[in-house]
Parts: sequence; structure tokens; C-alpha cells
Amino acid sequence: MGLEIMDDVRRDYIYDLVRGGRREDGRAFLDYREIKVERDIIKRAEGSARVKMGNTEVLVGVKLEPGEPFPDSPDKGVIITNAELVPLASPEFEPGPPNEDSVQLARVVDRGIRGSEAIDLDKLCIEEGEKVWIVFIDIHVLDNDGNLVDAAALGAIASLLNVRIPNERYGLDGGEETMVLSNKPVAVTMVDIGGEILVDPNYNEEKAALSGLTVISNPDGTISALQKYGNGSLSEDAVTEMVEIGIEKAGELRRTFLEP
Amino acid sequence: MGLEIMDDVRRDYIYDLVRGGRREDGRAFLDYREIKVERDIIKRAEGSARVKMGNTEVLVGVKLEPGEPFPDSPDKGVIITNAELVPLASPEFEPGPPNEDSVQLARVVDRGIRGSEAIDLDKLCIEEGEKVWIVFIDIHVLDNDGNLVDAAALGAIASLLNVRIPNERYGLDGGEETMVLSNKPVAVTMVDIGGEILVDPNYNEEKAALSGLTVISNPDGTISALQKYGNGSLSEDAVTEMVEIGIEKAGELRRTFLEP
Amino acid sequence: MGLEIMDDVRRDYIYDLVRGGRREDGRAFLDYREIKVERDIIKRAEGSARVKMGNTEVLVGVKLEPGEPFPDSPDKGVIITNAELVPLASPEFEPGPPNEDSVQLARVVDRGIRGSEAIDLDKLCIEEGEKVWIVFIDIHVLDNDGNLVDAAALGAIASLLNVRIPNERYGLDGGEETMVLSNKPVAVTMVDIGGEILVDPNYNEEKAALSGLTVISNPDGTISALQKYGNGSLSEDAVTEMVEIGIEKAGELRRTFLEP
Amino acid sequence: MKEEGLELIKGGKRLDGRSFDELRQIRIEVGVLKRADGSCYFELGDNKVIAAVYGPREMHPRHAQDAKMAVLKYRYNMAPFSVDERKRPGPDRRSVEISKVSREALEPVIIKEYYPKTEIDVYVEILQSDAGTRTAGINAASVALADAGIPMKDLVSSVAVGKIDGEIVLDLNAVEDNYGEADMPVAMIARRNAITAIQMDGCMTRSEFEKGLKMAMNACQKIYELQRTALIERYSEM
Amino acid sequence: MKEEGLELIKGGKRLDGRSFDELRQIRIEVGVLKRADGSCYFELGDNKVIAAVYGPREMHPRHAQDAKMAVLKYRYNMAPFSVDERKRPGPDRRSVEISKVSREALEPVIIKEYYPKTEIDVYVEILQSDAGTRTAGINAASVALADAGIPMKDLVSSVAVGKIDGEIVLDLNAVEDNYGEADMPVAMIARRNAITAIQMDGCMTRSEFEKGLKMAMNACQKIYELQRTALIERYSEM
Amino acid sequence: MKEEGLELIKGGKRLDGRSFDELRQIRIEVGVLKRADGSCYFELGDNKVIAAVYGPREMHPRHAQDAKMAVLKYRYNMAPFSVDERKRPGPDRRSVEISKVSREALEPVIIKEYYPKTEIDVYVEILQSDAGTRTAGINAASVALADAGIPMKDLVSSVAVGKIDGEIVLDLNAVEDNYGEADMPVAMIARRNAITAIQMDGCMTRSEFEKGLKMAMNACQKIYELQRTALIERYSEM
Repeated sequence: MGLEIMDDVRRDYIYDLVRGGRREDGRAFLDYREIKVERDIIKRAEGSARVKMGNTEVLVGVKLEPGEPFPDSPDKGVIITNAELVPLASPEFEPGPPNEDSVQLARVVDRGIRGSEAIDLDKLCIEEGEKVWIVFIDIHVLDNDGNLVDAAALGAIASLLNVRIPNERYGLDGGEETMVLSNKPVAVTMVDIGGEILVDPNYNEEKAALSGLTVISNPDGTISALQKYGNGSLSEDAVTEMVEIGIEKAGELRRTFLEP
Repeated sequence: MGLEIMDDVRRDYIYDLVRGGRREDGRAFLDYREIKVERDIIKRAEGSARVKMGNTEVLVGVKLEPGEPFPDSPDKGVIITNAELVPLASPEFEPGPPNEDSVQLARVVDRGIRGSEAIDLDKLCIEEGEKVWIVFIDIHVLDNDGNLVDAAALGAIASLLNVRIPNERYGLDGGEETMVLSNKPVAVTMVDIGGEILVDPNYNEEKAALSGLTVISNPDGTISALQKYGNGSLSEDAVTEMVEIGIEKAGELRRTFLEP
Repeated sequence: MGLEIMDDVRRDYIYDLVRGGRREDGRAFLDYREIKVERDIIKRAEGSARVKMGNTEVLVGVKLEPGEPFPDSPDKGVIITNAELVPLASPEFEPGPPNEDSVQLARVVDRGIRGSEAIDLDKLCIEEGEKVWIVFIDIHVLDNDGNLVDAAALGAIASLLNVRIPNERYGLDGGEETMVLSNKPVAVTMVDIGGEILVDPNYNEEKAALSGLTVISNPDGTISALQKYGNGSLSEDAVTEMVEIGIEKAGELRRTFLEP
Repeated sequence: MKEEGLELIKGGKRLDGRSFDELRQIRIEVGVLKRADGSCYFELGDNKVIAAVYGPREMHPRHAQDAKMAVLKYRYNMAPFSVDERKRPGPDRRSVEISKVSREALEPVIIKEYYPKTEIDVYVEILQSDAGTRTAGINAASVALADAGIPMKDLVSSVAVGKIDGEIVLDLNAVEDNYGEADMPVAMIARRNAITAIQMDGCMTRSEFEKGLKMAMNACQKIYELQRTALIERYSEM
Repeated sequence: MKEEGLELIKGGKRLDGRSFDELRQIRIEVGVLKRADGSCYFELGDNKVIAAVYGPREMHPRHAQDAKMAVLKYRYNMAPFSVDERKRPGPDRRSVEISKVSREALEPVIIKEYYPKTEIDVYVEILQSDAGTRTAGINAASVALADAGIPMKDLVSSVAVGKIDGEIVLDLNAVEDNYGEADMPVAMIARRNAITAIQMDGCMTRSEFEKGLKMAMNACQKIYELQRTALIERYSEM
Repeated sequence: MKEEGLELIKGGKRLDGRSFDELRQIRIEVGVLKRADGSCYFELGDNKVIAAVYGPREMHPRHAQDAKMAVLKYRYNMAPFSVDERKRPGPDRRSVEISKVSREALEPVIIKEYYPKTEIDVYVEILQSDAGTRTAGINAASVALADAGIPMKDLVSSVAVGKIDGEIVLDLNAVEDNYGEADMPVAMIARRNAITAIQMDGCMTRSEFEKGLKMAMNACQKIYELQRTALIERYSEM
């Protein structure tokens, strides 16, 4: 009960601030928190990245293993995206099998990559119908101060930028090979607080907002995934405005963190 | 507590009625509720049937997929019967893995089909020791007003009457083929209420009865499965009488619903 | 609450006894309870033994089945040791998947066997890279009056003494063959109670002790596994003394129960 | 999605003869189940879906109760025989996500404050699937909630739009979904154009997205009318 | 079941030399476990089974308690090494069903009203299996319940009958079960011919069924005497 | 372990150039996570480990509470990408055992009586693994507990010793662990030589064991100093 009252107090505080044109951490409505991306920090992984977005911290590792293709696409590699909300990262996360939050996080990141055809699955066939590369994208959340999806999606693409194909480990021909990345989808998440659109919500803003939207878009301005969150509704105008902002902010993030 | 008292009241009411020669819904002791069987209602299934038995409603779908035979019967197909008591069908059903009720329902239906050799497993071999047809019989309960087993068993046989073998979908020779059904086992369930035998118990009768028996029998009058239920006991006379009634009522159901 | 007080009373009683140089069942500190080992009591198993250690009773069965080798050891058999603390054996055991106690029990027994190279895995290859013998060592606890690990480890080695390789059952050449046992590791568990070392703790002593140590050693005096238990600590002297006692007591057990 | 090689549009019509902004056949039956507090059978082309509602009823476990309002639960489940390759029973990642998105699609219309400490359970069973099951499920659930007498501000209506052969079209069927370029399910409170769910995957430009959203909004108006009519018929019968 | 090709009856005798209505060797030991409140080791030919009983004891979770009586639980479990092909640990569908049927076989004799809000746990471990384990388990459990001092109206006795080479015979062993035509486990309160469990699968005519039922009833009388004797011996020792 | 064929010691040095009793590089950072009550990042050579501590906080479920003291929980978890072959998410038997042993390694220093009915949760994530992860985890956890302000009598320090090419050496890396003859992780309260965890597997004589134990004890003194220094630096910053 005490906790619920705290929730209400926090929510009122966030709304009051926004009504006054401000955010808890002093940012402008359309600003991201400070972002740091470090790549190739996990030796054992074929690709990896640690993304800090303010106090939110996510580690993404990419592993490749030979495995069976799906029966209906015998000459294509397979992407498996998985997110673990390990209890280290938040007092609210509990040990156990994936719940709806971790499933949604993984699936939204996954859809962004699939929708944009960032990974060329045709190039991941080892032996048609028998053996293809399985690309495991594992999202490991270390500190949750909100907006896990943008951090995870950015970490996933950063991890994929320079993935070594482990031919040697599995006794396969091919030598030193790098997986080609064909596209660079970037996720931008916004919430609606009292009619205002806030980019990159922190934990308290996320909790306070009734609705949010993630927009994943590509360098050519196309959208490859959308996902609305929350128990509230959004007007048509809000959604189209969020899509516009999302595409623009994605371009900024891409230029800063994903270009050579 | 309140609920338990309701259980007692309902039980007393059912017993009082039976003592007076009556049933809650006006039927004679040996009568079934109104039965409707609709076949081939699910396009995606190789066979299907919806059975309504009064307010009880069960949907059965049959799917065939190629798979591995059991090591000790390398040239035989495999039957897998599964029942889902989805929470849509009753306030008492809970989401989750199969519990003892759904397992028992599936296994009794399964035994009736196996015991009667209704499916000729020898004809379901694709390549000895490598590949055989797996016949999945899935029982999906939609509305539980008692006697799920008779509805499910009837639905299973009705679904199996005209099963297409999906050779084409799996790139196998054989063209348009229909699975042969060699027998037509029918389940008849009875309960003992105060020494009286009632056929096709509805939900309240099922709850009130201390013991019941399912008799699955074939056109030639042989029995292929029996299963007693409940926390009470049955006399030898009650069991033999139930077997007699079961065989007779099975004949009636078979003639009405399973013959051309 | 009542139960917790009983725990305290029992603990004080055990400590008082030990302070007076005595144990609950009258044994000397370094004595085992009466031990009985019966071998080959389960027909269906390739090897089996029932070990009684006072009121503790453990049944171990060994089964061999052909299966796939691990990718990194394509010409070696596989050992899988499993322990089930079935609820029949103690009011404290609950049905369900392995918990930390059963996992630890199985893994300590397993390490003793592996560390001592008791089973020659090279001889368990059937077809390199394709098929090897999987040796299942199943520990089934029947009555828990403490020190399950010594009983289980003794039962495991006794079961392995004369294991038939079931070539015929799996249609393999080789006829009547016996698995060679290359070593005879024996586990000895001790607890520290008020600075005294007690061998073979019974249930109450196990509960009362803050720390314990299992020492698994071989005929040549080498140690193949150690495992400390409990919420307390042990001094260097206590550990080295326990190792010394463990090696000596293992010799006694080995001579009595594992030699022809 | 996004497979090439099959022509999905010929002569300005889709393979099943529909025009770009045409819904599949819809059939709605209210109150089809006896044990449930409310229920609805919903057909959308070859999709066959049943929704049942139980509650408000006491919530277990107690520590999950909300002292101020009812808790809405939603379980989307596919029957094993509803798809070409048998679906293994039990929840998978897809159904877990759909359940969450569908629940959030309905949350805005449910007046949960009337029944603190209770739960309202929505169960949706997909009996036959042909793309669009989540939208059919939301439509069915919305009607079933009304049938159960759950206090609601309005109905929720749902439909998908997508992109096939470069065109934005309404309500993709399975072939269109498999060989098309994008799919975007939308749910909304049709009478006030409030979007309660939106998902998309594939590839759309901003203008395609805006065109698709409008198309979905128009279709939701039609679906809303059908839902409303079905409910009125049901209650005028009684 | 129902495999052809092996002759199971020769010269009027079964392969193990038994006549048609002959039980396998039975051995009963009462109170074999120290931690359990009651226990029984039961051998039926090559079946080796132990039953343990715990309770009446406080039931968890509380909401599952019955305010008017004790709740009986029964867990049938096969040791991994009890069968030719190693059984994976943990419950499977077969053991879940056997546990239910066995519990219902015992329910009629337990006086549960004496211990409201408690549970009585029966655990049956199959250490070695040779067909008939569920009947051996029920016999063992019945004795273990008595050994635990659980108030009972009577003992329950159990045996299977079956059909091999066209003949109705008592107490099938594994070969007979594998190659026979039908199997019918029965449990009863032998002293008053009250049937508490019956299952059958295979193929029997009505008259074969009736003959089999009588054969099972006679055998249960014998088993009852052995159970009773074992209990009396146990308590006269003490 | 115990594979032959690779020479692990050349010219009195190990393959990575270390002498027999030399630790790998250690790096400790305190308070690296914002949401946790205490945290520590610990590098041991190529092992990268983070520990977080939450609590003391109310324990659920209530019936698991201890009325007299806090309950310590410990969860060791490997990230899927921390090893060469991807580790499937979720606990396996190895991590269940390591969690138990690690918890017991820390129990002796925690003053649990101050916080009855609560739980203290220690979560250890292995981000990159190179043999020795459980010892790195215990070291990290010990510092994170202190950072969380959990009342402790002392710190716990941990290291493994092992046997390679017949020599007793300190702190095995992955190659040494894979091709060596024995591995013995030890945890202790370094300031009073109290051993709180010890495990061993492989093959050691008694004198090798004693030599190894002394080597581990010396190394734990060094690790203790590093842990202490890291904590002091952290708190002098503040």
C-alpha cells in the first residue's frame, strides 16, 4: 500500500514537471540521455556491445553456432533473439523463465532486425537443408533505469557490425570471415505524458506514462517495426508525430554511434 | 466455505431428484442429452469434429506429421492423444500444463482407440525405422457441462472417419490418400447415484456422484477400454450392469452419428 | 516456531553429548554406523546396490544406453549421475525437479568417480562421433537418516563393480561383456561439532553441525574430490585432519565392502 | 513475410478477389458458451476465434491483487490443429507477446475501479488461423467483455493493414502475410479514433504508414458497427 | 499389447509355469522405513515396490485445505532403473494417471473426517517392474496406511487379470502383458466385494470381462489375507 | 580435466608467463550499478563478473521467512555469450551447485540476526568466463555485500589452486583447467584463516593438497587487500 502511494506521488511529480516544460533529469523533451557504446568487449562472443543510456545499461552478445534450418527455409540462417531481465538489474526483476516483458523486449528488437533485413540470411547457409548458422542475439540487462528497448536495439546492431564467423571452431571451411550487415535499424521510444511527447523515457517517466511507442527505422527513412505500449491510448496525431520524431532521432543515433 | 455449502446443497438436490426417479434436466436415467456432431469444420486439420452434448462442447482436431517411429515398432505409425482443458471452458479450469484430469481424459480416449485397433498403424509407415506418420488427436474442450469423455471420444472417432494423409504438404509420394478407420469404438459414461445408474451425467450429476464408469465398446460388442472414476466404490453387479448398458448405448450412438 | 525451538533443543543436546565425548547412538567419534551393502538386487539394471548405513538407506542403479558423444570427446562414453530425493525418504523432501541438495549429492558422487577415472570412458565408444555408451548412475534415496553422500558414493561404486554391457538389447556386437572398473573411490564425510570431528554424521548431527567435509579418496591414497558443506567455517588444521581421517576410513570401507 | 516470387495483385484485385481496402467476411455470435460469464465467436474470413470472459472474480494469489481496481488478464491460445503444422500446446513467446499487446488494447475501455481486488479473465482460443488472429481475438474479446457485463466505456475494434506487391491493403490473409512486405495490426476505440494497440513489422515508408493507418481506422469503424449490431441482436433476443 | 507371434500358453500352463488363475509369489514386509510414518515393501513376482505414508500433517498451501476432512495424495513413481529402458526421472502422463486411479482406489476406506485441514501423503516407488506395478503399489499403500495408523474402514487389495492367447488369466507378467490381448487392473475392498478401481484396455467380450472380474475378486481375497497376516505379524512383534 | 598432450609448463613458467603461485590480473570496481543496493565489478584475468546485492528486504513467500534472522540467497548465472559454446539461459545443475557453495562461503561473515524475516539477495552474473568464475563471483559478492551496507564480520576472499603437468599452481585459467589434473577452489576469511568453502576434483596426493591449500591461503590474503583497498577508495571518494 505504501508503495502504491509512492507510485502515485511519483506519477504526479512527473506530470507536474512536464506540464511546466521540464523533465526529472533536466533534459529537453526530445533529448536522449548521455549514451555510451563500447564494442567488442566480450572475447567469447562473436560480437558484443555495452550500451549505457544514462543509468540504463545493457550488454548484448552475439554468438554463432551451426544448427538445423527451418524446414520452410532450408537455405537460410536463423536469428534467435533473447532477452534476460536478470534480477541483478532491478529490484523488480525476478529470476525465472522469460516473462511478458522480456519476451516483448526480445521480440521488438528481433522484428526491427528482421523487418530491415539487416542480416542477410541467405549468406548464412552452410549446407542446404542440413546446416546453417544460428545467430543468437542475447540481450543481458545490467541496470534498468528505463527505455531498455532503445539500448538493447542499439546494442544489438552495434554487436552485429563486425561479427566474426567462427568457421574454425566448428571445423568448417571459410577461414576468417565477417558477417555482412545490410542495414542499420535504430529504435526510438517515446512516451506520451499529458499530451507531450518525451523521447527516451527514464524509469520514472516510463512508469508514469500511460502510453508509449517504439519506432524502429532505417537509414532510408523506412520504418521496419512499431510497437505501442501501455494501458492508455494514443491519438492518430500523436502516433504520426511519434513516427516522424522517431525517424529523425534514429538518424542522429545512427550517425553518432553506428558510423565509422 | 460458502462454496462448499453450495456443493452440499447441489448434491442433496441431485440425490433427492434421483430418489424420485428424475434428473435435473428431465431426462430418463438412461438417456443422453441432445447430441450434435459437425465434421470437417477446421480446414487446417486433417480431420475434425465439434460435438455438442447438451451444453458440453468439445472440438477435436486430427493432424498428421511425419516423425520417428518408436524403436520397438519401427514400421508402425504413432498415435498421440492430447487433451487441453483450456480455462475458456470452465471457471474451474486453469491455464498450465496438463493436470490429472486432462491426462486421464486423453488417456482414456486414447486407450479406446488403441484397444479397438481403430487406426491401422502398419499402414502409417513411410520408411521403416526412419519415418512414420504421427497421428495427433487433439481434444479441445470449449464448454464443460459434464461427461467430457463421451463427447471427446465421439469427436475423436468422428474426426478420424475421413482423415486426409497430407503427402503433398511434406513432399511425399502417395497423392490423395485417406486414412482407413478399422473400427469405431464409442465411449459411454455412467455414474452411480444412490444405487441408480445414470447415463451421460451432466456437470452437477458428475460432481454429486461418488463413482462412475466409462465403457468403450465396438460394433462387435467387444469392450476395448474401461475406467472407473471417483472416490466411491461400485458393486460387482453395478459394474456388470454398467458394462451391459454401455455396450447397448454405444450401439445407438454409433448408428446415429458414425454411420453413413 | 515450535519446530524451530525443537531444532535448537536438538542442537544443544547433540553439542552437550559431544562435549562429554559421546554421540547420540553411542558410537565413537570416528566410527561408522553399521553398514550393509547388497549388490545386484535390481534385475532391470545393469548394476545395482542397496546400501544401509544405520537407518539411512540408498538404492543405486546403473543403466547403460547407446547415445551421442559430446562433440569435444567423440570417442568417449558419457557418465550421467542423478540423485532423486524422493519424498518417501524424508518428511523434508518434496516432489519436484532436482533442488540444490539433490544436485549437490549427485555432483559430488559424480566428481569422485570422474576424478578417480574409475570408469574408462575410452572403452565405452561404440562408433566414434556417432554412438557411445551413456552410463546412467541413478541414486534413489529410500530413508534419510543423514550422510547420504557416503551411502550413495559407496552404492555407486558397488553398482559399478560388475556392470553388464547390454549389447544384445540394443542389437550390438560384443556379446557378454563386463564394464571394467579402474579405480574404487570411496567417500567419507565428517562434521565439525564444537571442534570435534565426527565421522558419518546421522541426521541430527548433520543438522546440528555448522560445517562438514566430504573427502573422496582412492586405494593409492590420492584424493579425487572434496566438498565442504554448511554455513560455518573450518580451520586449516581441521581440513587437513579431516583429509587424513577421510583417507584412512575410506581404506577401511573399501576393504570391507568393495573387495572380493 | 517479404518473400518474393508470388504475384499477390492481379488486375487491381487481390488473389481472393478483394479490393485493396476490403475486409474479409465477418461473422459474430454473442453468448455462445454456457459456462463463461460472457463469450463471443468471431469469424474473419478463415479465422475462427472464440473469446470467453470470467469475472470480476476473486484474485489469486492475494498478493497480486490491486486494492484500487480489478486486474485484467488476457490469454491468447492457439488450438494445436488451428495451423498447418501442428502447434505444440502451451504458451510460446509469440502468444505471450500477443496476450500482452491484446490486454493493453482493451485496458483503456475497461472501468476497473468498480471491482477492486478482483480479476477479469479474458481467454481467446484460435480454432482456425488464416492471418489476423490477434485482431480477430481482440474483436471477439471486446464483445465477450460486454456480454459478461463488464463495465466498459466503449468497444475496441481491431484490424490489420499491410503491404503486398508495393500496395497498402486491408486485412491480410495468410498468403498475403507470408509473401507480403509488411503487416501492421491496429486496435482502436473506433468512435473516438483512439489507438489502443499498434504493431508493425516489415518495411513501410512514412507515407505508406500514414495511408495504412487511415485505412485501418476506417475499417475499425465498420467492425465497430458489426460488433454493436451483434450485441444489440443478442440483447433484443433476450 | 496385442502383438502376435509368441505362444504364451503351452499345455495348459503359462510360460512361467503358472496355471490360469495363479498369482505370482507375494512377499510383504511392514514398517521397512524409519523416517516414514508407515511403510510397506511389496514383492509381486519380479515387481519390487515400496510405499511410504506421511501424515496426517498440516496441508500446504493453505487454500488447498479442506475444512471438513483430510486430503489424500498419492504419488506413483518409477525409479529410473526399474525398467529395461531407463525411465527419465519425474512424472509423466502414465504416472499422473496411475496416481489418480490409485488414490481413488484407496479413498473409500480412509476415514478422512477425523483430520480436517490435513493431508495424508502416500508415496509409492517402483524399484523393479514386471507388469502389475500399479496393483502392487495399491496393495503396498494400503498396508502402509494401516502401518501409519491412518483410520481406515478396511484394507484395499488389487490385482490385474488379462487375456493371453484367448484365455483369461490372473496377474500378467511383463511378457504376457506385452504380447497379450487385454489387461484389466482391479482394486477392491475384498471383504465386501466393493470395487474401488477398475481399468481395462485391449479387447474382451462381455463374458470374458465377467469371468475376469470374478477371477480378480477371488485373487483379491487371497491378497487381503496376506496383507492382514503381514500386519498382524508386524504388530505381534512389537 | 585430465586430458593429456598439451604441455602447460615450459621452463618453469606457465603458458601465460605466470609463475606457479602468481595470480592473474585483478581489477575491482565498487558501486557500478545504480539500481542495486550494492554492486561490484570484478575482473580476474579474462573473467568478467558483476555482483549485485539487494536487501535486506521483505521475504516472499512469507512461510519461507526466518523469524530470527535474514535469509541469504545467492544466484550465480552465466550470460549466454560468456563461453565459447553459447550457454542456454536459465539455471543448470552446475550453476545450482555453485550458487549453494558460494552462498555457504559467505554465510559465516553475514550478521543475519539484525534483520529477521528479511532476505538478502546476491546476484552474480558471469559476463566473460576463463576458469575461476565461481571464485571471482565470491570475491565480487563479498565486496558488493559490503557496498550494500550489509552488516558483516569480515570479507571473504576466494581463489582456486590446481595441478598441471604435475605441479601445484595458483589460479588456473581455462586452458590449464581443461588440460590440467586437478582444480580446487577455496574461499576463506583471510584475516583469520577460516575456510568457508573448499571443493576439489581431479587427483591430488595428500601433500599436494596441503601445498595447494597453503598457496590458496596466501593468495586470499592478497585478494583481501585488493578488496579492502577498493572499498576504501570507493568510500573515500564519497
